[in-house]
Amino acid sequence: MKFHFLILVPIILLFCAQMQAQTVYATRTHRVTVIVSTITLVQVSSGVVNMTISGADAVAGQDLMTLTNQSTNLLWGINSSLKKITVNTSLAAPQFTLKLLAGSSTQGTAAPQVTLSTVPADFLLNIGRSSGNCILQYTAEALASQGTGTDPHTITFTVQNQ
Amino acid sequence: MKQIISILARHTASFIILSILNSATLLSQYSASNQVVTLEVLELNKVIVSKQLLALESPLYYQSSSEGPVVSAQTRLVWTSNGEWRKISVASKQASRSCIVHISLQEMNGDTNTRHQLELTDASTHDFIQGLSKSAGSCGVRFSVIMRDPDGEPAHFHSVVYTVTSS
Amino acid sequence: MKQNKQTSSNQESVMKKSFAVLATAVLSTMIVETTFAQATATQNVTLAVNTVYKIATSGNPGPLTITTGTAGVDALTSVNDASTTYSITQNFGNTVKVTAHLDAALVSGYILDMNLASTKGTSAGTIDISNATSGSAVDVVTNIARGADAGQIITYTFSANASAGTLASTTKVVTLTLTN
Amino acid sequence: MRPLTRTLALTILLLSVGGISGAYSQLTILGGNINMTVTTGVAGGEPIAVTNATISLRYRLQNRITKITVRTSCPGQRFNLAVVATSVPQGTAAPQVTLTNGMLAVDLIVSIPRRPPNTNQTATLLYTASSTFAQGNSAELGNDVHTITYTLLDQ
Repeated sequence: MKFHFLILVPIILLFCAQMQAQTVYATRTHRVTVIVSTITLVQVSSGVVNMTISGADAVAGQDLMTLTNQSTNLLWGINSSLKKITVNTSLAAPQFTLKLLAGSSTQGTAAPQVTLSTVPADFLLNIGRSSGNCILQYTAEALASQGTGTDPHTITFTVQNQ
Repeated sequence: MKQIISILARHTASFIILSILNSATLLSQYSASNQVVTLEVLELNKVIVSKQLLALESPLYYQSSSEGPVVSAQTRLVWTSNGEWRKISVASKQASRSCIVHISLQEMNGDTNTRHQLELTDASTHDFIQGLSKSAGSCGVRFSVIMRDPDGEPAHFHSVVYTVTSS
Repeated sequence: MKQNKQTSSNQESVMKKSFAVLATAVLSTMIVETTFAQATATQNVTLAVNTVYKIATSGNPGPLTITTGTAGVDALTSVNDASTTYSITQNFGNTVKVTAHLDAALVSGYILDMNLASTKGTSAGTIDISNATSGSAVDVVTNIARGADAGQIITYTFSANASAGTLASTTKVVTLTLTN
Repeated sequence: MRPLTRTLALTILLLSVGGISGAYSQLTILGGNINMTVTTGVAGGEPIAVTNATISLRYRLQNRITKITVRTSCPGQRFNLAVVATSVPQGTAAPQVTLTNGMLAVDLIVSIPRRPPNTNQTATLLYTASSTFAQGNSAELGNDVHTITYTLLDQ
């Protein structure tokens, strides 16, 4: 009996100590899976750009007349790697020349100035896994000897694998 | 029907207004550049004689003892002046006492007041043609020499100077 | 037996349909993936070139001062200046011309002529502009073709008659107009 | 069985039964496992975070003031997950907790008062999953699988 007492007392004391310490009443777990889809976004700050070459854009004695427009931006959000943005126009036979350059790009590498055609050309490179924007720097060129006219372009920016 | 006519009228009016605006735009298109040109005409007076050298020579010079015209010669005086109230004066720089040089005007061409004849006996300047005003003209000038002293110097030069000055 | 065969055929049909649905689903997934991976944006850019007329001159000519003449001749010795040029650009057509006029006509007895060289059009030669004012500008170059003509020489010639008298330094504004 | 052995076994059994029965009844996650998918974003901005409020936490009041903590295990975590307790009937919700792999337990609900009542209390768990474009996507990097542990304990 004395021996039993000697065994039980420490156990009860241990139990009491446990009761005095921070008691854990219950622990439960569950699983939450976070999935991030492949997101590829590109958009322009405005869908319309109007450029009109007039007398103010001409220099007397110079056949080439030039006009620039930097009023719009291209924005993108891409969470996959190694992407680039290409650009092309829908106008198969433009009367005048329209060039485009990515200005002040927050991410990636701007390609050299592109003369727009129906064939997609690199516009912005190395823009994987980033969010950013750049200025769309359009440069219109017309020769006075070409006369007057209007070129309606639909410019398409496409995110592609690099 | 009334509605159709109304719509047609409205559209026609718009078309006409647009056409007028377009035409006006086309007509009004031009570009201009200015240059400033500075013009000036300074006063200029030109006078020349047709013959620079006149020889007045007479064989009677050594024979006659009395005064009288010996020989004469003629030249033509031509001038241009865009000034107002100018005159042509004449003077001989080397007048000789042994003879008297007479100058007389011939065939005056131009509206002037003139002295038709004068004597060059000394180096003084004489008004010859007066009232030149914004014109070009000419006249004949006849020189006559009257010998005063047959024993004087046998030959000498007269340097006759014509000057345009203010009246 | 016939029923069995029909049942088998039905099962086959169901199988085919299922396969088709599955295939469509897989393809749709691929298209969605492609759509996600390749985004596009479009922008309409309209480039219009309006009618352009542009003329410029290189500066002002030097003073045209008559200082001499010939005795007996009313017409004084004229002076000229060919130190300035004009340049034009136009995209209108081949009927464009340059006209010239003064801000005020010259007094009788003084004559200001000008001559504009041209490679794109037809120079009218040496033209008297002494009496050309804004209402009576004179053509100095005609039939200018579309395009640009740069650095063409302007020659001014100033003449006067002695009978007109002297002329104190006077400025005249010559306006060259490129128009159709 | 000898008396000593019998006493020891009885004591251990009593302690064990008390602990297990307490754990199973005092805290329960209602709603099971969930998937959260970030599908879209803003060009020039970031992907749009998604939220899930389908999971609830049911707990009982104890004889002492208690709290509920949360921690997660997500080896190779790439994206962002946060949780906050809403509609808490007893106790005070802590600010939103960002769940990161290897984190220590962080308070989720604190100051849960003593009983009574001895009834179930249910709070809603609001999960927010987010990522940046720079963090990539699951197709290239794999999903984040979080094993999230909630513990009810003395405060």
